[in-house]
Amino acid sequence: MANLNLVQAINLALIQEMEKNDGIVLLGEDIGVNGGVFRVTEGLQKRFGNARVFDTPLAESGIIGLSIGMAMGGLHPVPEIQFDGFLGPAYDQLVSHAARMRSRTRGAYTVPMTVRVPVGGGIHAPELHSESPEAIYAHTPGLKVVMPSSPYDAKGLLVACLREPDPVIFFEPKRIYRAIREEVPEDEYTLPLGKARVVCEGTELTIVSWGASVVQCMQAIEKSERSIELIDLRTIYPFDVDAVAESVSKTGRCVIVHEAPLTCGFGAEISARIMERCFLQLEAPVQRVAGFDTTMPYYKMELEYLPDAPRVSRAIEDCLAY
Amino acid sequence: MANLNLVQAINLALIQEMEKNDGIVLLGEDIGVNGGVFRVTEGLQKRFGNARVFDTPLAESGIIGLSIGMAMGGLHPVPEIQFDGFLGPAYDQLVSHAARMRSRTRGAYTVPMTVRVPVGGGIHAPELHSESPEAIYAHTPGLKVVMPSSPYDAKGLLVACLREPDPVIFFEPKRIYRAIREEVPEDEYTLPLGKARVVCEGTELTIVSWGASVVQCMQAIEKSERSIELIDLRTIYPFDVDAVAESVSKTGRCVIVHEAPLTCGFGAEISARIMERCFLQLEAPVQRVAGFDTTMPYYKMELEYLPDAPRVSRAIEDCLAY
Amino acid sequence: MPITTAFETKIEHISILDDKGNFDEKLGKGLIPDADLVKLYEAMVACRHLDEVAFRLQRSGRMGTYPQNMGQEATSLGAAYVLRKDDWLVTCYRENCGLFWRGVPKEAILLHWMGDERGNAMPRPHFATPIAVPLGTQMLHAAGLTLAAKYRGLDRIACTFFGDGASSEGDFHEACNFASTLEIPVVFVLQNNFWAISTPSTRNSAAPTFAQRGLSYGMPCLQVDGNDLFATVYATKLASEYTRKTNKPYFIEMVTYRLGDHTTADDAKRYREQAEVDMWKGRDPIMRIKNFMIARKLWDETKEAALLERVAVENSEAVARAENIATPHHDEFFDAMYEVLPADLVIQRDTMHTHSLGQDPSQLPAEARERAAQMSAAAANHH
Amino acid sequence: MPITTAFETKIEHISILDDKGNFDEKLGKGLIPDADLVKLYEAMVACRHLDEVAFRLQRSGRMGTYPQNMGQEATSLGAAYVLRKDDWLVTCYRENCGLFWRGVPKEAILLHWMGDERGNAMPRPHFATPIAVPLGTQMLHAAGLTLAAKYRGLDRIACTFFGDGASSEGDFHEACNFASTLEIPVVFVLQNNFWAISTPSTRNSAAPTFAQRGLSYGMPCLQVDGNDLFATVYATKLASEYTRKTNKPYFIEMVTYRLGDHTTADDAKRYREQAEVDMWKGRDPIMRIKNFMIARKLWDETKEAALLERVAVENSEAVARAENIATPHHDEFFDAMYEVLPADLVIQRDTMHTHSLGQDPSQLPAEARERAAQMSAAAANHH
Ligand SMILES: Cc1ncc(C[n+]2csc(CCOP(=O)(O)OP(=O)(O)O)c2C)c(N)n1
Ligand SMILES: Cc1ncc(C[n+]2csc(CCOP(=O)(O)OP(=O)(O)O)c2C)c(N)n1
Ligand SMILES: [Mg+2]
Ligand SMILES: [Mg+2]
Repeated sequence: MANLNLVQAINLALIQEMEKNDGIVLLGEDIGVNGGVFRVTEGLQKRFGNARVFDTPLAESGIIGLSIGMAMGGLHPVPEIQFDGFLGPAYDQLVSHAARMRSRTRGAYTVPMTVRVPVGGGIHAPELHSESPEAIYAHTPGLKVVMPSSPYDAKGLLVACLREPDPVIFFEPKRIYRAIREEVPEDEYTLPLGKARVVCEGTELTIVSWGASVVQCMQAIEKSERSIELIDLRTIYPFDVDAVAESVSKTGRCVIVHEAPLTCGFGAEISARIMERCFLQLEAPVQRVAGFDTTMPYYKMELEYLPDAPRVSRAIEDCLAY
Repeated sequence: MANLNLVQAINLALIQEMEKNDGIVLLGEDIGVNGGVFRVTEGLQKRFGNARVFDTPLAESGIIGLSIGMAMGGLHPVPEIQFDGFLGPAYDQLVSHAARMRSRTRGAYTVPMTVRVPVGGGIHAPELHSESPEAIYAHTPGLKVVMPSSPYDAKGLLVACLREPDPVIFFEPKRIYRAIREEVPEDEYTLPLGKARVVCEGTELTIVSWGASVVQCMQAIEKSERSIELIDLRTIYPFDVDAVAESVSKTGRCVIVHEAPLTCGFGAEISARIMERCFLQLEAPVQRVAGFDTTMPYYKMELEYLPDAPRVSRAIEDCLAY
Repeated sequence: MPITTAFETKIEHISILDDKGNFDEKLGKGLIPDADLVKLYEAMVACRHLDEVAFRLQRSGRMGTYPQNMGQEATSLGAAYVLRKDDWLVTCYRENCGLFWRGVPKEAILLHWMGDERGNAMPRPHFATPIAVPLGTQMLHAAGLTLAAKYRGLDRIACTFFGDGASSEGDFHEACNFASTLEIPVVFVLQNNFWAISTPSTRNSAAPTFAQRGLSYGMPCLQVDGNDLFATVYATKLASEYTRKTNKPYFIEMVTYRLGDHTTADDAKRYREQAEVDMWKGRDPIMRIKNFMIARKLWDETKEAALLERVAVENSEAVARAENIATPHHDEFFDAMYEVLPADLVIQRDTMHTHSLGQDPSQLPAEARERAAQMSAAAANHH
Repeated sequence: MPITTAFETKIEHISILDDKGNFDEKLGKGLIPDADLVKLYEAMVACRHLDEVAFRLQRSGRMGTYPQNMGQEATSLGAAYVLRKDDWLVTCYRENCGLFWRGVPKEAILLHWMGDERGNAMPRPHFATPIAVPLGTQMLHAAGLTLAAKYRGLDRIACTFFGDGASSEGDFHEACNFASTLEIPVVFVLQNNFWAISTPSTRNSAAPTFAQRGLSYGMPCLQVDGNDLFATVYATKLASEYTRKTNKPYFIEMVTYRLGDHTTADDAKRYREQAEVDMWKGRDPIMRIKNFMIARKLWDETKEAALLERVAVENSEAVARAENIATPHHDEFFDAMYEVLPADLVIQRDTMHTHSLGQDPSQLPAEARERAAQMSAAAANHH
């Protein structure tokens, strides 16, 4: 057991799985000597050598396309995309190939790979370094999408991804890379993909969130006098609709919180599912606290854009008052 | 007034606007001599010359990136992407630049352009020729997304797009390119973006759809003995939430129909909005009839995948029975 | 010295058996043993015949859009002939001849174009990837596949094919650059057939050759007559030996011509002159080998007649195998999505013909469930 | 002839004023009038000084991540000096010196890195585009901008800058290919500074030069000493004259070196040797011109001191202008989205501090509205 932050927990998960499975190979921009711009892969090239941990040319489609080939060839590549905003050039390889290869070949070729991507805002970064594109990939059948919100979860979920036979995008909320520390077992454990975590129980209202927003939700809950249940999705696709439906059936009210723009964000899907599953139990419309339908502003105004605890509190109040 | 199909209506809209505005320039793969693989730009190169209608190298990111520059330089480019599935390589230029240039420069640079893309399934085409990616771009602030379902609408909407000061993706449902003919005025008219059309009025249930699915919805409505209102969104973003809310407030029930996969499709957003706006009027959960959360199958099974009239009928019945 | 030379290079063009029947003994002698030449010829004839069969299938509504290979048989065949059976062959969609040589069943290719994924699932015994529809993307996979082999210590290279048009895609550049900087043994073969649908190759490159696309990456580059089987064999041999030895990529432009329409959905008469097509008919790769073999007494019209008969039988058997496969069940496109199907997809799969999406009947209030059942029954009677 | 030459070429390297002070009179004489040289030198010094100012601003929390230009001043400056004021200058993020020469206000650049879009809205009087963050993407815009000008019959070219790393992106390839096949007059300038963050340039190209990236497209290619202002001026002149005359693109590699960290968020000591940095300090573009001018009696230490004083004042005024701009209002990031804001965005903008998203208070039932108001009031008291 060690007290680790998210970066360290991910680093540890990589080391431990790489020790076990020599098919795991890491690649990306500046992940070798430099250990990645967030130092997530620090020390790994030294430890595992240049063939297992290597820098690529600066080209994201190339990184993902190469990884797809490596996965088809029997490895489990772990490409890193340096920032969320630079998934864009890799979109086509992810959507047209990674997501389809198994289906296209009826299982003759598969693409086991874990794409690591720092995600989200809040670190005063330049343009295109603060995006939240999870809904885009949740809308792409054939991929899985994971986003941890704590060091413990990060390790357990990442290990699960590294053993997955299908492609996963593992989003790492960079805002909490170093903001939270917690006890993380040295021992091996996995957290199942597709299972949500009930962060705290409550009876009056359910909050559903994921990634760094979970922290804002906890702050809002601490300030509230009402009994609120918080569900951290952990996996965006496939998402744990049962856990959400069960909770909302109990509380009758729900607030969803995410950083991505409102329209067609993953909150929309959750809201739609809640209606389908809990219609007769719902006492108020599901509320969404999300990024606005604008481009993520440059950092001077990013805190105006990002959902924060006061906005979550207001939604809780509005929803409870309904 | 002429009896035109969708292809002809678009061709006519292009001709008429190009006559008026010499800043409109068409580019894309095989749009010149060949008139596009669907012949939508037939005759235009001959009419307007090689500088206004030209073939590009085979590279979609290049087509959109070049168009962005042309738009920043004062023209209104109309790039064609040959098939929906090949928007993928252009994703980054659309999302990282076209959608952001105005916001990034606080209006100093803008990107007036109309990206034409044949969309959707049902024509027995090979892989990646039958996709419905509208939700992806509706989730991208800064773009507008339009999809007509008839020749009349196609002309009026396209003319509106060609006069828009912001980038629009104009999806053309290829399944009905030649399947429907109707009277289309020669005279100039536009249909406002962001306004839905009530295709037929009804009191018991509202169907919301767009593109080629509107046709399946009409078939289902014809077979039904209930009083059903059909709303064709016409514009996906910004979408006419008022028209939808008004209708559902009246009927209390809603079915949404689209070809794209269910999860995080645009139906999710509509469903969430309906809950937000019509909670107390809703008598049944909003139903979604959509593509399944699988890759669009090769054409032998595409009709199993695509929402058809019987599936819409079943949803109507289920929703009314609730 | 203010002006110095930073880089200097020369790209060669190779032709061994030209369209007039001239044969360069120095380069060509012993390159292809006679017995092999006969087999290679037969393979080209069989491939060409299947093109015609497929065309007729499409015209009679038994197949969807199909891209004929006609005229380009010697390019992929030359490569497939040279490569080891465990080297990767990563193709686009106009390399049937090479794939068949490799052992890919003809019905696999037919099924693909019949809109059936099961074609892609058929045995690819010799490291051939499925047909790639999104242009320019598969070369990166070739690099990845080979890098995986290299990582595992295997002595395996890849040869990847793509068109003059596809070489305009950004992924082409990234694949070449990854292979060269990461030292991955890939032979890149650009098939320049002068057209990308209606777009002439001059719209996809303003350079005098496509071969020089490889210079950007420091690769050795070569241009060959792609309608000359001897030349394609020669080039692939040179390239594969180099790349196998050095772990570095090699770039080949094979100059050829698409004799047919782009696909069955295309009408090439809209954009190109018949004279051009006729000229290229005179450079047909199959005819060239036939004349060569006849001159060397390896072939005659009796053999030709027998071959055509055999090919017709084989091909119609392949069509029968493709057409006689059971109608697919809709479960298939669900079950192929993930190794373990997520619960929600299981529901979608199992209720797609009985329930609305997202409408799990157990969620309905009892009376509504009742009503729904009645209405369904009524509707079933009604329609 | 079985083996013929398909393509043959040579790329030259140009250096005029080298790091030892040697000056090639033949190429260099009259290239830059003395008065201009002084001004260009002053511009480089001012740019270098602003780098230091920005570094301190970042370290003291008054600015976000900032990429220093140090060592690369002569590349973009040479180009900006040669270009006409209505030629497009389409840059990445390490071309401050050229942008300032163009007349882009320093506070525009500072504001950008202070996380404020208003920096990009500031006057770009001379056809300069905003800093491009997604690497490799802006060269396509350069081509589009110039094509629009050509379409309008204007005599205007573009010069676009990007790094050795950025040249690995697919969009780089597409931009070069579009410019050459569509005959768009663009000068492509690859700044090879040997590093892309921690990635050495050998990981971004395996070729002996980056200049040869242009051969793929049939462009004329040139490599120059990018720390030699005379050479960058010479090359841009050659290229811009060619491209203006022919409507065809031209490719230049400028060899330079990033003397500082990649950005203020980077620590270059992690991945490169001090000895390498020291060697390149000896090749500093600014020092070279200073020594040259001193030797020609165009400059002395008195002038230097006066310059430094002036620059310090100017730069702190620019910082003041950047910092004294009014705090932005959140309306700004809504209002900038579309020319006419969609109704839904108007609601989001106007209710963002008072209501939940999607919760139009008029939709609440009356008693709930009442209760919500009370709770809000209570909450406001509580916190
Ligand atoms: C990314 C992408 N864009 C567009 C298409 C549509 N398309 C199919 S084939 C073709 C032309 C291909 O030309 P080339 O690469 O020269 O190959 P050829 O058909 O000549 O063998 C086009 C534009 C596609 N399949 N993929
Ligand atoms: C598409 C994209 N991928 C990754 C990044 C992150 N990034 C910023 S600068 C940089 C290195 C750039 O190297 P180079 O092009 O050589 O320019 P230099 O910094 O050396 O001037 C990287 C990887 C980015 N901005 N855009
Ligand atoms: Mg071709
Ligand atoms: Mg660099």
